[in-house]
Amino acid sequence: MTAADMLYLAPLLCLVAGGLAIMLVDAFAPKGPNAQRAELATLTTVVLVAAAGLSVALWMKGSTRGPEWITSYLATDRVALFFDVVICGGTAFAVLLAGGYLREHEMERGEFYPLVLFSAFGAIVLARSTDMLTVFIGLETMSLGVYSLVAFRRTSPRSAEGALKYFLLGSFAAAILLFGAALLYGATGHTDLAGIGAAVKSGHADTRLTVIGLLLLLVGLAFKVSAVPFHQWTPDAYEGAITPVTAFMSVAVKTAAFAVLLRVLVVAFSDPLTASVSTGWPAVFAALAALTMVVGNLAAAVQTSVKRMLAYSSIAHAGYILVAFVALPSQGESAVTAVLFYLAAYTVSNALAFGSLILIGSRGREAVSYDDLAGIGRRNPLVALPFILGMLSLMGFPPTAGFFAKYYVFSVAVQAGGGMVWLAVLGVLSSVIGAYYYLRVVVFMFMKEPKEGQTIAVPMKSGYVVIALILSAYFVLRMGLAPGAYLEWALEAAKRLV
Amino acid sequence: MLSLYLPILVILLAAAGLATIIFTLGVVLGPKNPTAEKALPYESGSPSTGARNVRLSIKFYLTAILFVIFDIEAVFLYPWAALFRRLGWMGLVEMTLFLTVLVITLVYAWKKGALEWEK
Amino acid sequence: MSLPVGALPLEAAPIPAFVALFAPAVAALVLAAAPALRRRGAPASWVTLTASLLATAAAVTLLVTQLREGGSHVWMASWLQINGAGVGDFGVRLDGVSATMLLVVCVVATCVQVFSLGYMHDEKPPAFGRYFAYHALFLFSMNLLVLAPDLLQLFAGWELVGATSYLLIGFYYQKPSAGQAALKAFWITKLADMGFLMALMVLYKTTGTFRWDAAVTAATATTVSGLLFFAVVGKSAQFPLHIWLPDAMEGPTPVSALLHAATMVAAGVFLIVRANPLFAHAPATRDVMLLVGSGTALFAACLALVQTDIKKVLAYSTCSQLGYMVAALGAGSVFGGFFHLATHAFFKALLFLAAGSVIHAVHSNELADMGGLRRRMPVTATTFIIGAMSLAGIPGLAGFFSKDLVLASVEGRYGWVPFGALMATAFLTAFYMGRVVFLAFFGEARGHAGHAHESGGSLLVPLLVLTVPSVALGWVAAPLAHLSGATYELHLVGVVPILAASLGLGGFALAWVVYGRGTLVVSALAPLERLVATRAVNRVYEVGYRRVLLVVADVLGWIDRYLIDGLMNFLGWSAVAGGRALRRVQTGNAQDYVFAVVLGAIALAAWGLLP
Amino acid sequence: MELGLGHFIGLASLLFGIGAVGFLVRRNLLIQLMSIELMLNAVNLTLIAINRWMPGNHAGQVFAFFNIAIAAAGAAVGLAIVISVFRLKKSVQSDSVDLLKH
Repeated sequence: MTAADMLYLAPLLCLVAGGLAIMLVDAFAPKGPNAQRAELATLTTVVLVAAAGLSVALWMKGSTRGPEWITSYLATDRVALFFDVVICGGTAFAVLLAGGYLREHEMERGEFYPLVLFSAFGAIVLARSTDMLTVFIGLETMSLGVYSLVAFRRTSPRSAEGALKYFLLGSFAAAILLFGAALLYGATGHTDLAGIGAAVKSGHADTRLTVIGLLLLLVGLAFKVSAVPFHQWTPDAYEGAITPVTAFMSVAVKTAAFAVLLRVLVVAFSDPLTASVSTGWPAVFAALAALTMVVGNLAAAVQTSVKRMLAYSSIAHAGYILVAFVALPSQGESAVTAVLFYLAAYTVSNALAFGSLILIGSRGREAVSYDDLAGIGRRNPLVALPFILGMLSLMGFPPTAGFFAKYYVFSVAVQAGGGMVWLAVLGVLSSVIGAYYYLRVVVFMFMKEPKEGQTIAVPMKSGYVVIALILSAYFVLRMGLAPGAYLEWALEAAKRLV
Repeated sequence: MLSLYLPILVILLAAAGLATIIFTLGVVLGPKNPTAEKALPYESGSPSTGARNVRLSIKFYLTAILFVIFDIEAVFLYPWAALFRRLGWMGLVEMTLFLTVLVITLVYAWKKGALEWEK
Repeated sequence: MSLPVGALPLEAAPIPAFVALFAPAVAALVLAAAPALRRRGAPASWVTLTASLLATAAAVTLLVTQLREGGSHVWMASWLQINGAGVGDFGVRLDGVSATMLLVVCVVATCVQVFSLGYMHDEKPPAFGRYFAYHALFLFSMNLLVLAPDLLQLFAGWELVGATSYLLIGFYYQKPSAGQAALKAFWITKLADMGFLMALMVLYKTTGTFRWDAAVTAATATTVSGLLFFAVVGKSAQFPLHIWLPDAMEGPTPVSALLHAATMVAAGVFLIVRANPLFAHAPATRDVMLLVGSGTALFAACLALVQTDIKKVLAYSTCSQLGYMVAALGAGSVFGGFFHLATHAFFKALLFLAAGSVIHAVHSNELADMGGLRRRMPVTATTFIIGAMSLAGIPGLAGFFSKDLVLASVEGRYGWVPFGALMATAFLTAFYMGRVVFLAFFGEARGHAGHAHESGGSLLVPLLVLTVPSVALGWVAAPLAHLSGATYELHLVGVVPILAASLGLGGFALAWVVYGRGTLVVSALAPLERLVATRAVNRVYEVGYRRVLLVVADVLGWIDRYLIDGLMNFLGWSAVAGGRALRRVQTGNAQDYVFAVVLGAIALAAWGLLP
Repeated sequence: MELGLGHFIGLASLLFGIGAVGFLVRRNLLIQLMSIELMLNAVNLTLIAINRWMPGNHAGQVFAFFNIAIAAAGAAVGLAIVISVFRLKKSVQSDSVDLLKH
């Protein structure tokens, strides 16, 4: 254990140190209504960008083989670094949005930013974890922060309700996951994923305990990625939370959950028994993916609130990603690449969508439902533009990031052949429903007039939000027009994992 | 091969079923003979005073929670104390870092006024 | 960087190709980036028009080069590389087909834009500017599609034209029906596009490229071509996904002329022409195409008979003519389909623009509000009638030659059923066009028609320009065929052309009998008139027309409106109903959610673990 | 009868089941929180027992240590949320909150 070893943990340490520093800055900041507040959002963004920069530096240096005392708990490979960047990036978008939103809606309280940073830290621990212990620590560190963030608007019953439901169900699911981990430990004598994997492969593990442990583990993780039927907390928590937090949940939290699912399945359960297409987890995931895509899209189509629609749309997108998971055993690295690219593309697209929703509202006139969007496109076309781009990307329209993401996921399924093709067909058809409800946003913005007596949403003015929108729009287009480099990176990362 | 999995489902269902049965039995079979004495809250034998549903100040909650959190963190001091010599300087450095984090959170709670009883 | 076999680096591509592609793109970007310029209206139109003229000039240059040098060339650059191999390419492919198509698109687009200068003149400047910005975007997208060297780029253009179509159908967004129609068009074509997407995936899986000339097995060819044809059914408005096209007439009339008659809807046909190597290996798909195409042709022609809205007549007519093209391609006559595409682009654009000129004058789409317009609008009337005659296949005009080629290609297939259907369609086509001509331009003026005035110069010049190819394109069939590697022989004397011509003339005659009789004084037709006046013919007419033809059209119309449209609406409705049902599951009670988690876990255990 | 690992896992499963069913059937938020604690403690029992019978390393015990700390933090956040709900709703029944649905 040397100081040089610590370099491998630099992104994580950066987040913790930054979070603690911001806590102190906030604690010692002058109080009172007219006090000069520190720009905590800027500071937080700097910390996140620095953490992402450290990950990039580690990637460039090629030093991805950490010492054993680290790698037996936290991965230092390229997949880990890839997720570091995606999670830090997604969080940075959410923080920029919060910087504008909290000020506009007069709820700027300092604890927001440390909470976000610690949650992001938890997300990265989760994404990197190679041991059930770190899975649980990361999961809870992330979740506890997010529960508090959902409850952030203290005066709102909806906020409290969303947090309560999220907390109750999240704790329940975490307990299930933990029980699964304990049973796997009992079956194999190991808590580290590699050890579990080796034991399962060698056939020494107790099959019954292994299967039941795996099942409970999968239920816990399926809950976190909001796969149907474990999704019901999602729309309520997403709607209850303030919009920047919703954005954070839909990008960073979801990415981390998928990251750990990926690692658990690839490292610990890729043996022929549990990964057999007919009886193992791929069958379970096929059912989950099909249900998730259909239910997510159908439910999104009938929403009246845009925020809730986006919540269901995030469920539908989870379904698309799960399609790639089913192809994991047969397609290996190209399936992993598809997942990585999808998560990156989804992060920027969703940041754009939620950012636009935030930009459209101002204090007392927040835009939540479709009706609130009526006519905004004609009153203020510039504000509507990023929203359209976000919707197109979520819809999977070329040449946006979302198109290629969807394309790779479904083509992995087609390449896997057999019953997977039907899953791809189902995904493609259900995504047509997506065209309907995403376009409704555009229809309302340009083709409807506000009803009589309705409060009219007025766009806010915020440099933070504009920066977040410009950056995410850039990446949506960049990844759509020239996804080559991003795919190369994802492939580079995927190669080491499989 | 597949019949191997059947017991697992049986165990799952049995555990849930047994738990349900225990609950149900408690409700159904338990003799219900409520008296005024029995309905009183149990306070270690001494007669209870005051109303049962007295409102306690929210400050108790905050203090109690802060206590629990910092108290539980002490759990991690025990293994270190037990292996103090074997862990050596590195252990000391790690513990110092751990305690620094705790101190920072304590300072935060303090500055935010969470420790003040009267505000 | 490795390019596909036989491709040259993109930098070496001829400059006119870049001009054709990027002049409209630059115009669209300028108009998007400079809202002040766009909102002033007129300057925006000049930006777009300049770009279109440049593109047209470039297209002419390219076609001339192609005529002189021939052959087919591909220039490419990879923008998407995986493991060092180019996967996504951007490039230009120039051969007889793309050069011809490029010129058709550019000429029609320019004419339509000039026409729009006058037609959209009363729009407010910001709307006017927006309209022309969309047009620039459309021209770029369409050229991107036409010049595409592989299916991926073609798909990009395909989606982009779909998006511009959505924007332009919904141009009058104040009208709820326009918004509805735009959404419906987008939704249905999007559904069909998924076939394209699946085709791309399957093609890439089996061949590792997106090229239509990649070596494929028969099974792959059938799958890919079948999926592509599904996309074509949506885009080119074939039965049963044709239902969006009549609704799309909510857009401005010049838009209908450009997108929903001449170019965009023909993109599907163009796709089949391009991907012919794939389709050639898939006889099963071609058989389906033959049947769907000829069926759509007859079906849509029947529906065109009873429309009262002049644009709807033309819309159904477009479906019908696209059916001709698809049938020809299904029969294996690539040049037949492509040639009919080219002639149809000109005469249908002409018809739509002339109809636009009429609508501009009488402020109504309804045939009931027209009549007698040939005296008040002589130029419009003349050009419309020429277009109608070309469409009806009157000998000597462009439509005659291409229709003849289509009919000849399906001769004898499937026990002559497709041939019979197309022949019947030829008759019906002449009849319903005759009906429009006689109702709108002859007889007594009704409604505003009495006060109509001939349109101004910017509306008439494009009509006159388009009249030229509508008349004369047929005579250059041979060089065009040579360009695309086919041979064409003019055969005026033969059973098919004579039959087709007489059916066309017969259709006109019947229309005159039904709708024009008594008002048209042409001495040559007087004996015929006397004949018609006899009782026997009256009976035949009564039974044949009123009882059979109109009833059939009404029944088909009912099926179209309630069954086909209803089926689509039902699909949409059931999605919404499913969503509603799901909403009820979301009770808002946290404990119900936990129950779902537990039940889900048990269900997963059962699904994954039990046999 | 020898006391074996199976008995411990059986007992832990039963405790876990009681916690889960309690969570499902009780409407009082505080009791639901307690049920979750019971479930977590069932897991701790499993971990410790397994570690006793498989003494290859101390993974199980370490795991249990962390569980305790995390459970305490979880309870703190949970109680805070319950209090915030109580302030706004004047109720600690889990079915009293259903503003967000459909």
